[in-house]
Amino acid sequence: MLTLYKQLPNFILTTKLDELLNWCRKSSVWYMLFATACCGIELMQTGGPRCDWDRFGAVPRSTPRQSDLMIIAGTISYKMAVCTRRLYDQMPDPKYVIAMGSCANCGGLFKHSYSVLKGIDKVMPVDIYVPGCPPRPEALTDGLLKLQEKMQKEKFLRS
Amino acid sequence: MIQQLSLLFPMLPMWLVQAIWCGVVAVLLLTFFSLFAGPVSWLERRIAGRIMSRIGPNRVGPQGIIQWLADGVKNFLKEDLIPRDADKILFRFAPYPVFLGVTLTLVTLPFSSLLIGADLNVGLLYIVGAWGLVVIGLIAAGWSSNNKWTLLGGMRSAAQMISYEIPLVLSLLVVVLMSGSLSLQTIISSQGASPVEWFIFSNPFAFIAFVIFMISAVAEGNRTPFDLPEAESELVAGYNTEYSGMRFLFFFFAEWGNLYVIGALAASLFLGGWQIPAGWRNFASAQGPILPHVFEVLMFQLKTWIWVLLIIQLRWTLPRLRVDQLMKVSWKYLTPFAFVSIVGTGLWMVVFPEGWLFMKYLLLFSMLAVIGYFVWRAIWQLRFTKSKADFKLIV
Amino acid sequence: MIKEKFTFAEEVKPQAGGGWYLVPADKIVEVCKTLRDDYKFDCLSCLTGIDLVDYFEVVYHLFSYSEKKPLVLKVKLEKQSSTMPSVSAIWPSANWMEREVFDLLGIKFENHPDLRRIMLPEDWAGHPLQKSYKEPEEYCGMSTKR
Amino acid sequence: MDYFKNIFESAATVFEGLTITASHMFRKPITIQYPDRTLSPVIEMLPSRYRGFLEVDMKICTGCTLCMQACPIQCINIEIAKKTPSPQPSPSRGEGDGGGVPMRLITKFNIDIALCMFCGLCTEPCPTGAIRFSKRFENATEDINKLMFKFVEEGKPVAPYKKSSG
Amino acid sequence: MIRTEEMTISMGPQHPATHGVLRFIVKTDGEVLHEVKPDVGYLHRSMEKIAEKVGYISFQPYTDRIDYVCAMTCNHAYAMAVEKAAGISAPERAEYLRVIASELNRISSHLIMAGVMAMDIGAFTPFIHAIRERETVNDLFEMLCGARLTYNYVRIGGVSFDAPANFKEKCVEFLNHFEPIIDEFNRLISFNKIYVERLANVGVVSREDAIAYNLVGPNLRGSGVRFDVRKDIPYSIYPKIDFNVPVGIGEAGKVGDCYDRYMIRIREMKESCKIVRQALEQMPEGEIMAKVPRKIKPPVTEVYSRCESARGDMGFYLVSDGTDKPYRLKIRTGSFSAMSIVEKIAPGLMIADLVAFISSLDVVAPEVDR
Repeated sequence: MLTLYKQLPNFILTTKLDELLNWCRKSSVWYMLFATACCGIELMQTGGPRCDWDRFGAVPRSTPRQSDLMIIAGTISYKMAVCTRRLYDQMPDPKYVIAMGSCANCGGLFKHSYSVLKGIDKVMPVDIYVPGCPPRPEALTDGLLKLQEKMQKEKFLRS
Repeated sequence: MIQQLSLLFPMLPMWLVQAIWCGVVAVLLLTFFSLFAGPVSWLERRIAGRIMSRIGPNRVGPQGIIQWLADGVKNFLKEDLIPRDADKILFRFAPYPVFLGVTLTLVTLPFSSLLIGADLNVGLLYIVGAWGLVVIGLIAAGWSSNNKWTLLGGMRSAAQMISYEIPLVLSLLVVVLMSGSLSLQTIISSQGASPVEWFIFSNPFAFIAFVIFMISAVAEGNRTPFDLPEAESELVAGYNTEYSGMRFLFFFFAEWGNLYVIGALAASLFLGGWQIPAGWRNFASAQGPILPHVFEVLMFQLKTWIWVLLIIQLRWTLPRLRVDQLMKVSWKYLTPFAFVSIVGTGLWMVVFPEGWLFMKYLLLFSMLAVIGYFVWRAIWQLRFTKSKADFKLIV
Repeated sequence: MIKEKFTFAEEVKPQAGGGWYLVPADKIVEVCKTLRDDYKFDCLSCLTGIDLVDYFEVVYHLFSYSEKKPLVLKVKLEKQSSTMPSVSAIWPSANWMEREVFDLLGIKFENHPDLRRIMLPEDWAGHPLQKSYKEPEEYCGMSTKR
Repeated sequence: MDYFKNIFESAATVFEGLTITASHMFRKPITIQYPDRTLSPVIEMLPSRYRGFLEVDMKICTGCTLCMQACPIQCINIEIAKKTPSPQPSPSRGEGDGGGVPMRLITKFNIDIALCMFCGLCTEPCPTGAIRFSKRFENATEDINKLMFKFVEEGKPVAPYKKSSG
Repeated sequence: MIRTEEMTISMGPQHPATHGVLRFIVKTDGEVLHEVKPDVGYLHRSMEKIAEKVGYISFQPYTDRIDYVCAMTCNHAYAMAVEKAAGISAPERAEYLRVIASELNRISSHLIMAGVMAMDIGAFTPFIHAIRERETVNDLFEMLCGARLTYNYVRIGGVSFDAPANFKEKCVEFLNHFEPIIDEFNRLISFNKIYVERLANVGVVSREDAIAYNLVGPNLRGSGVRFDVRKDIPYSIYPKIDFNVPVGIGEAGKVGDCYDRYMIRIREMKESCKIVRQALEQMPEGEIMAKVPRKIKPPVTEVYSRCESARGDMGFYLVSDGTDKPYRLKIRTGSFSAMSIVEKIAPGLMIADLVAFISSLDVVAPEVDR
């Protein structure tokens, strides 16, 4: 063990602590009840019995204050983009965003529309893009699992 | 409890033993209380899952047992966020009376004949007083977060708590009338071990008092038919809209803690708390001095958990009342019946000084009949939809 | 039956589809009031604005629930003046429909209770459904190109 | 009077509700535990017509760009390069160059899955059924460029498939 | 003297009770509302401008997004409008497949409505039971046309896929499973005293108001007007199928209150089950797509065709100018006018009633804002 000690950087203790903290944050992601369009219906289905997000500890919260994941489920028009940005600012700090569906990824099928924001990454930093129109509940769960892996690798204590 | 302890440590002065004992009780209750809220929230999410034919948390740890630990630590790591123009002091102060109000009531709960924080002779009055603290916290939370939704939530909780305190206290009066004292230990010891001697079956009016107690206690604990203060679908999240992270968890602890206190009160006041039948008692005391207490604690927990599970199930079945209907139920239905039950019990005790055995058995069997019909009806529901609910993928 | 009541409304019967009545802009309120009261057309089911490059056209689809009969009225408007009296006093459902036509086509309706944009944000420039509409490059900080 | 009727009614209906929720306690949950605890991976459970991500079989793609025109939001872009046969080895198809006839080569065939709306309008006009829906649906990524599916590598253009006249 | 001051609340675009993104600027005095001003347009996706840019055939997938909860009827309505303009008629079997698909979609749309209404009143379990039943309907659609929510199943002149072999008996299996579930849903929530108390005599819409504000579908029938496009302006194969149309009779209180509108939708689900069964029996064999040129160019006409969607009669007013792109396409939806009546009915309600009233109107954001 001693030899190992020299090579590994000295914060081996913190990675263990980091890992524990990240594990806790990863396994209880509370997502915000924010559904604009068709992807909102699929978001309801993911909360439903067949593909149940409660298994991963993900509970829908209605206030931005208590949620740490914002799923952009549906089309964001310019009029709505201003409100979405304000909601994102109201969320307490370690917060994440999943862009669900083509409309949130890059404007999707409303490419020709004059009133639809072409992709939510123009307004807020996006962590995971989930393709699909609307993505299956299982595809969204795959997005959540990828987000959890990303949370697991974060260096929480020294960020 | 203090006398036995002072015999154990004769050399220490009396006041020191008292101080140590209070310290131990405080630490025990606080840890018990905060450790209790987590597993119950996991249990509630599992039961809710089962009721909605889905599975609750089962990924975090074996069968999701440590889901609550993850929730707690995550909330602990959240940013400590106070709205800019919120009333800072009041905002920080609000969660503590709510948490305190519910923790204090644990002191006088009789877990067994000896195991009690402090057997005050004004036990019941103390519990109702401590519960009053919760209202201050909710109104402070509602007012201080400078958000219109929380203001509405705070006002609603004030109206609800106060107007349901009256039927609650009146139904407790019935118990005090029958047992003659406010201290919980004497209330329990004046009830016998077998169901017939419990207060709930002693006369029909006490049965009504029990029903009123349960309804108003559920309202006092902000549980579902009456969860208007944090109505999810109307006022975004009621009084705790602006709270995040650890502060929100204090409200969370208070809600689950209330659940346990309601169950414990119902068990000790109406269902003869830790009374165990004589047969068990002398069998246990033959084994050793500790065993009877263990049996008593187990009996008390069993009775408490029946009500905790019922209230949890209530949450996932009933819709929410409107504010004016809430008031109507309290003032027009619960309070008059509470008065009727007090007068009735008084007259009953005058007419039948030692209680009318036939009526006790009648009430007992009617309660058993209701439970039997409940089970039969549940099985009938199952067969009615031919348990097609697990109608898997058609493909 | 409407012909003899209103001499000025000339009937148009194209070869395919139902016919409609062309009503001059200033007479529309009077026509609609009598249609509602005497001929029991108690519901304005659809109000559409069309931009035909050199003039606007506003189409009223009426429907009577008692006789289950539809009726179509049309009003022609020059591009420059593009204002006409509002029928929201007769049918309350016209209130929102007129606001939408104003918002997307720019036709102003006189004595309308509150004529303001319904679909687009208040500070939006231009009326999108006009054929001559150019999309703005960016809207308050968000570029409209992907 | 209706004062007691209210009480009896609410008691009866609350009782009824509780029995229904109690009966649900004995029913098996219908959750399909997606990532790993399922009988068979979810992809096998999907019906044959399920519209997952688009996939293109370059061996039978004739390069007719009908699908590109059919797509309402132009998320398929194909580039066909006209190349006169040059001495370098013939392209991967390995067919004979057939003299001086200029060869059509598909140099780029990208489908932007982030933009696609899975409507199926592109699969209908395709003469050989090269473009069709796979049943894959999992592709959540952290950067959006990974969602641009490239069916022809940069360097190696692919010769379009000549439908046999028979 | 106590001076009470009015409080202006913005039930903003992100609020659990507003279905999707609708906003209400509410002036309240404590709990009682004085004035409600709906502010819509947060999901305006300019469907009509896109129709002019994209063309007839390519606009078909957009019709799913007009009302994504009941997408099949929008497909059907749009295809009917273009067929009427271009003079194409779909074969018999395609009409049957369209009616079966739209009735199944009506069931899943009413399920969402009943579930969300129960959730807005406070009971979360019925919402999850409705979602569970909706999953099984999604499986049927996945089998039929490959997608769960945005089907793009109907084509102009017919249908894109034929029903797979085991579709018929899977449908019947679902219907046999579903009917007792509706009764259980009713016993759990519809007859619950608190639920009835919360909905009776709340947001009463009189018969004249319903017609004047151009309410349609279950909202109109809730106020006692017996009008259903499938019966009064018959289209497709509805004349061949017998079903009755539930009308509001004021079971728990006055005619036209929230409870009536809710119970109508529950009864309509049963009717739709009956329709699907009959349609499955009578479905003839035959091809599913009429001969349609690759580029559809209807002559210069204008057409107003109406079709009964889950939220009332959905009208497509199509002005065509001979090219393969519509000159002007106006989509008239039920939710748009349903939202306009909130302003008239809301004063005097309490906040909890406003939430119940909005969900009883079954308003969906994209239908309001198109």
